[in-house]
Amino acid sequence: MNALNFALAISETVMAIALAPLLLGLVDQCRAWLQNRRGAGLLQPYRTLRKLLKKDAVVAQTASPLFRASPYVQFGAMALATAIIPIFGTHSLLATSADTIALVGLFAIARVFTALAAMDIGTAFGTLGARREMMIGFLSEPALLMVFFTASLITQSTLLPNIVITMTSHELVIYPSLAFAAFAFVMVLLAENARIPIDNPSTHLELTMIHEAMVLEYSARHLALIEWATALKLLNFAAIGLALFLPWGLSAPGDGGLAIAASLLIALAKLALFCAVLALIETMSAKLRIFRAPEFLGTAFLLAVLGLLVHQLLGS
Amino acid sequence: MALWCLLLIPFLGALVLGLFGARRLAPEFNVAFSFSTFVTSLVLTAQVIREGSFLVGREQFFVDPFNVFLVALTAFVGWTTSMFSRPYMRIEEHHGRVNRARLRLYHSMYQLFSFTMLLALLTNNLGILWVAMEAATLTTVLLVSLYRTAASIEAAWKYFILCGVGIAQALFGTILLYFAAEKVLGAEGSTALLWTHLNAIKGQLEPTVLTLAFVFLLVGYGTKVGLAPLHNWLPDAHAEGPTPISAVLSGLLLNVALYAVVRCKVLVEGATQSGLASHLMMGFGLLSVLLAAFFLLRQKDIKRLFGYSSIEHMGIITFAFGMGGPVANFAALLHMTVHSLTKSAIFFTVGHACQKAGTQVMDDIRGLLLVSPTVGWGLLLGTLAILGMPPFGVFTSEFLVITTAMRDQPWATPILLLALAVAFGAIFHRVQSMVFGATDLKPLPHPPALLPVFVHLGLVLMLGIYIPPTLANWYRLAAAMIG
Amino acid sequence: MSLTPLSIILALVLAWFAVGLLGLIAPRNVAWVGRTLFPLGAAMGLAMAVAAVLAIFGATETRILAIGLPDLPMHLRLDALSAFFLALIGVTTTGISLFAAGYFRGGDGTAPGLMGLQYHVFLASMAMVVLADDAFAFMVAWETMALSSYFLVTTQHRVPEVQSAGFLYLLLAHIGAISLLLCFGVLQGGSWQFTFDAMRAADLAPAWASVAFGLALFGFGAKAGLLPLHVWLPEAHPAAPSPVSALMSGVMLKTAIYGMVRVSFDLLPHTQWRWGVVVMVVGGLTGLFGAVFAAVQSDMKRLLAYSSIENIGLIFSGLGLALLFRGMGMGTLSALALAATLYHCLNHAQFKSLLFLVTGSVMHATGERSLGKLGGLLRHMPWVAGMALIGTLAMAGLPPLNGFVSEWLLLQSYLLTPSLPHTLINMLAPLGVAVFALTTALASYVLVKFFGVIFLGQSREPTAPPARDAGLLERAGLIWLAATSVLLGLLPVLVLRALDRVNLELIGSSLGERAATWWSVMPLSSERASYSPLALGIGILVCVALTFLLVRRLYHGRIRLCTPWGCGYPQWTPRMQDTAEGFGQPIRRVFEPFFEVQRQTPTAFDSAPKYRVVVTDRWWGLIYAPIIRLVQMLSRWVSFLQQGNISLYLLYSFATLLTLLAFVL
Amino acid sequence: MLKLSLASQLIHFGAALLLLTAFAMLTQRRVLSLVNLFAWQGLILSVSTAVVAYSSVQHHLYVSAALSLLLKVILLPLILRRLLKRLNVRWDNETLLSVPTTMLVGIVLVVFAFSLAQPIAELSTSIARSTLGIALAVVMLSFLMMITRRKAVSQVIGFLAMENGLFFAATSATYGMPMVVELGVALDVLVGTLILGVFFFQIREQFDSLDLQHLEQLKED
Repeated sequence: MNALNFALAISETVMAIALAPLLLGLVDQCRAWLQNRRGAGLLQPYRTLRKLLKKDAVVAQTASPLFRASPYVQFGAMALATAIIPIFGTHSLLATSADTIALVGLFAIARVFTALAAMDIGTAFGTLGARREMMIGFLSEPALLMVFFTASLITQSTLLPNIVITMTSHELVIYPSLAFAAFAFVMVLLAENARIPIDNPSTHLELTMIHEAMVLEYSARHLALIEWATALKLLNFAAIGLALFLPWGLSAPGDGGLAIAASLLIALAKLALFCAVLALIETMSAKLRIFRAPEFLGTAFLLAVLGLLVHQLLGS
Repeated sequence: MALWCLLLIPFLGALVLGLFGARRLAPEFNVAFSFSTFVTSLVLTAQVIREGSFLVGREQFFVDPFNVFLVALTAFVGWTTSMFSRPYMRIEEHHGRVNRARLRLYHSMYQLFSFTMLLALLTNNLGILWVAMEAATLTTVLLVSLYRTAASIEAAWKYFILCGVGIAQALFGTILLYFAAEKVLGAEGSTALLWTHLNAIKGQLEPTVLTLAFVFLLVGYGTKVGLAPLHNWLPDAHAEGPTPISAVLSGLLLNVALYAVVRCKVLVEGATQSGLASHLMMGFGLLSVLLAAFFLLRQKDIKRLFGYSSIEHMGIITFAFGMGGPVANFAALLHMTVHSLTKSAIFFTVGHACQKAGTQVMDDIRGLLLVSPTVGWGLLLGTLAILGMPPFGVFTSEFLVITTAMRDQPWATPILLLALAVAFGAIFHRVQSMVFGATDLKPLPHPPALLPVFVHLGLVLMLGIYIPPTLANWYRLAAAMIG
Repeated sequence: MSLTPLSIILALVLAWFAVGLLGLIAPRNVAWVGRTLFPLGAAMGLAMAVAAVLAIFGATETRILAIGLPDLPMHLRLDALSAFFLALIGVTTTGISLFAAGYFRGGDGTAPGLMGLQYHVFLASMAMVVLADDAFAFMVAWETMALSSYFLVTTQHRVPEVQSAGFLYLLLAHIGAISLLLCFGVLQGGSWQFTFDAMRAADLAPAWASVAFGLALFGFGAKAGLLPLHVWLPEAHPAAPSPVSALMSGVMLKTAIYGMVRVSFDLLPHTQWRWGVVVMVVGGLTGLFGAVFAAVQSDMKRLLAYSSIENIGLIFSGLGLALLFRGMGMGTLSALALAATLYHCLNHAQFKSLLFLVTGSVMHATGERSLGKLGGLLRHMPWVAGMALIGTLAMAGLPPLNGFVSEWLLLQSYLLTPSLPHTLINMLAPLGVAVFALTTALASYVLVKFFGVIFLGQSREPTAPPARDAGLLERAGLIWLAATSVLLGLLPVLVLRALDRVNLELIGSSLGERAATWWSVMPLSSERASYSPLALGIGILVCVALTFLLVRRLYHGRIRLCTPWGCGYPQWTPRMQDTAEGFGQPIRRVFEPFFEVQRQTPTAFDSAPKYRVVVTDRWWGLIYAPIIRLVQMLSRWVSFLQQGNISLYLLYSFATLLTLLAFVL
Repeated sequence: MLKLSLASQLIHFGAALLLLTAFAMLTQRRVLSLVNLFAWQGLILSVSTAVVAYSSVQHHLYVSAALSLLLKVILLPLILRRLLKRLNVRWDNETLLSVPTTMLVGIVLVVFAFSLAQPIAELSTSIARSTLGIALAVVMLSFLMMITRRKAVSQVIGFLAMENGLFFAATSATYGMPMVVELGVALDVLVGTLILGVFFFQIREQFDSLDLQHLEQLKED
């Protein structure tokens, strides 16, 4: 039983890591369809990764070991987060060693290392990117925490599997506080994953870029890791969102093979739906000026806090 | 016997130095006389500790723990000040501020001043007490005007007139006291002014008369203590006289004047039982503390600054004596001791600092720590001590005063603490900028005597963390005596 | 005298004194003072930590010394709370003293020997503060601590700013002390015994208890740097030599926390929940304020000073929570909040000292404190940078380091507030947790700025000679503190077991043995929340290592070095990197109303364009300036009394006489 | 009402004269006349002391009377006159308050002093008991004079007049203080006057005049 669970957890994580770029490809493809373009195909991210992994790396002379280590840390942190978050089942091995707060901490590790690496070379763009990333971070991080707390207050736990189990175990109740939290979460998700309206992952427009500015100096394997970590991050956020707000269909430890297969399919469907919605949002909104970003995130933060307050006021 | 010697030595000293004070070795003689006075006072103290209070000279002189403690303190500070004054006055002579003839006057008056203070402390006769206080004023007037500059003459004039008038009120008070006592004791044998007798029959004295008498006595001796608003002579006299004199004025004369007030308070409170005297003292004390604190903020002259600080501390002591009771009196006596020691130590350092800088204006004094670490550290530590920073003894007594005030007079506590905070800011800001910083001052022609400074501060430090049981018992006895 | 922990600790305190005095033998001899005495002091610190840890698990000890007031000899008491703080002092000072051994050199400031005396008196007085068991002993130790640290702050007294910083510090410390004195006066509650035992026994009316609590909050808040009494902190910390800043920020501020805990949990047995609300609100605001201000600083030590204010805010908000729970009679929850608070004290002591020491090394290497002139030191000072990175990550609250553990515990306690039976608090708690979260997030912003601007990028002053890495002793100090930061993060069980003793003593309830195992922390129940730092740490390491190995296997390209690309801009100088001001700019814009900003922007036609921005604290103008004006006005009025006219003076005497006569008539 | 003895009538008469001189001093602007008034005051004091001594058979009061005669009628006026001559002081040209105002204030003070002394005088056994109020009034008037005068010399005369008032109080309320005290007081007064005399010269040397307005440099600003 335990061995099975172990295998299941490992395979879930490995699968998620492998599938993450596909998610990115799907979003891009959906966007292209929505914009009446043909698009580069679902597998474009994999092609990009293969290309990058083939190339010789170019590293600035002024780079320090931190610069080179950072992509590994980013990827490692994201992969670990994937291992913690329930993708299609709540059988994560590390679930009890890191709760939602630690998850936020993990994301923060990735962010801090990205920002530090960006500052390492000492170019104007690198520091600019780092500054903007941290600006996003200092608002989105507490907002994310607040979202988690709303769920935690409802379920009396900060452990993601327990949240999911509690949410699904009783019959459908509409939590007004969760509605606020969901709104806030979507906004945080957009900001954290460098999507429109905060950032545009597909351009290098110097004055508006955030995430791209930080990785300007990276190439080849380092860049590949970073891109992959980005994809993983999107997957992680999607999985978190789905676990919090659409927790149904996740398999529990001890479920039979059929149930697991079903939950896998349900999870894939939910992720596809997520991609479509994300593409829709991105297509329908315009990019904000960089200094509107704090307002956007501030709104997200306040919404999340309101969610908490609403929970306190109305009770569960 | 020790008592006679105690009075005789400074008197003789005044005579001898009056004749030979212009000689080169006069400062050393001054030290020698002061030292023998101190030794004698120790003998007397030992005698009191051994035998308890006693009367001498047809009851005209009286020694009890209260005054013998002040006698010892006075003799000690008198001695250390004379040690300080030795190089200090030499440097003043070197700078041409005084000549030999003035030095003779200085030394002679210094001893005479000691004599008058000791007389005031030791006498049992309230009339003699008055005479001695007046005489102390007269001798110090001459000392304050020693430099014969416009400012020093002005200061001395104000000192003389204000204290003279003030003390005249005290005489009226004494007359009223005599008047009341004479009705009980009779005029024969002239015992009606002897404190011991008065104290014995204080319950029978006429309350109305004593109340009136106390008003006059308080205003009179209070002027000399420097209680606001009677204090106006004090900063001037402290600022313009030679620094050793500022040191003894602050450290000793104010104490002696306060001693007179307290002696009278004991009688009056005994007679009236109304607490009026206590309340008056508390009121004056608080007012002095408060006013002095705000005055401190505007000072430019360093000696004036510490003059006001003396007003503040006299206010605290007066307040404490006003509250009365074993703890408050204990605290007041302790505060008298530590204030005398600390303030005179400060004046010692201030004196040398001013000599180095050639000015008393604080804005022109900088970087004492660099030019002379001992002076700088002495001033800095002394200031911190006087501001009531632990582990120095001033904190100990202030702690006792404040905690007692919280119990007995809670309304007064915030005022007291506010004043202490303001005073802290005012004084420390000034002193810090004098002690710190860079400077181009030069060393002095004679090596300064800073041993007294550190001896005083060491004693104050000791009193801050450990009061020897003997001393504590002694204070307790005196405190009980004051009631 | 048997060899109890208390006697060992007392002996160590005396030994610190002695070490300090020994420095006066040859005050200018760096080898003697630095290489001999300071390491000796460090060893004593370690010994103290060991003795204190033993004492936490031992019985409470009391002793009466033969010094002090005649009626109130100094009482000492070593219980779990004081032992915990002694351990904190011991552990932290070990690192700081080691560093200081290499740091202090001859120079134009105070002689090293004298500084050694002040330093060790400072240490000894902090230990005595924690041991004191009566008001007098406490006040003496407390003020001695203020005084000795004041002297240490003003070491470089030739600099005018240092003077004013020192003055402000001592003034506020003194005002705080006055408030504490008043507080003790209220606490004794009519017994007029000033021992803490009497205060514990005193039965105060609730209103008086609140007054005492308010006074304590003011007094200890002034020392800790609570809003709005924080003004001295950003001045004094930069002025002091770095080991001293480390000591003040890392250790001395904690004595204020100790005092607060002692008064509010021990001396005031009947907690009122309203106190908790007040403390929580003040703490939360302080935290946010500190973080926001830290983000816009351009002096590295000021930045850290504001960050200390931030952490103090967090600690106080946790303390508020603990009081709140206690006031509501929820022992276990209160125990959790208190444990989290004290844990954060310990953590903050480690990483903040570490970072202050780092600034010391940086200043020694470059002579610069301004972030605008630093940069790229990672290449020249790998050791310092490495340790700084650990400190930075710890303070930014990243798992699995120590900052995260205590913040995690604090957040867990916040999540328990819905169980409180009070609507207002239930509404306040979400706001509290929001502010808390925002503050911690801002902290990572601040620390990215701190580390990035100093150690990463290129030197912003390219002409400066290359910096040298820290010496051996300095390195040892840094490593010690970094190691404690990591250990405290990975093995919270060590601390939580000790803190449970404190909880039992102060609150009467505890988290229990099950709350923390070697493997993981489960403060209340394993369903509710758990965190396993070891697992997470190993997980991160494994993931990163696996990634590394896999990429190595998959990847076949080589590495080429070239000039940075920078979007292909042809002209590129290190001065084009973000400055500290630039990095703080988003925060400045977002939190505009917090600041008073003076900006000097160039126009397009300036021949020598200059951009300058000065950010100042509004509190000064709001509170301090009016007070100063009021006092000055009063003193001006008072000085009208003294016009130099003798007739007037006589009139005063006369009027006094007549008034008094009329009064008694 | 009790019929007063001759002695007591005499003393009352002296007291009234004393009060009169005090008022006269308050209004007098010429410094030399002030000295004369002071001498007269001393004489009255000395005579009334002698009367008290005679009527109460207190022999030591004769000594007091003689002492005050010597000191206050002969020695001090002599010294003062000499000083004035040497210093060339004539007029105390301005007072702070106008003379009528000063008088008014003086009258108020007298009323105050009387009412203050009333309860005490009741207790007195001395034949001169009702004069205590007058003594207090003299003290207060002298105080007022010191406040209103601008010249150093007149201030000193005010001081000495105050001393007279005190002396009178001592003899009227009781039969004089113990001898040793009286001697001490007299010595102090004498030495004080001498020192003040020295001061006059120093002040003149420094400021070229005896105006007190020069002595207003030490103050807070």
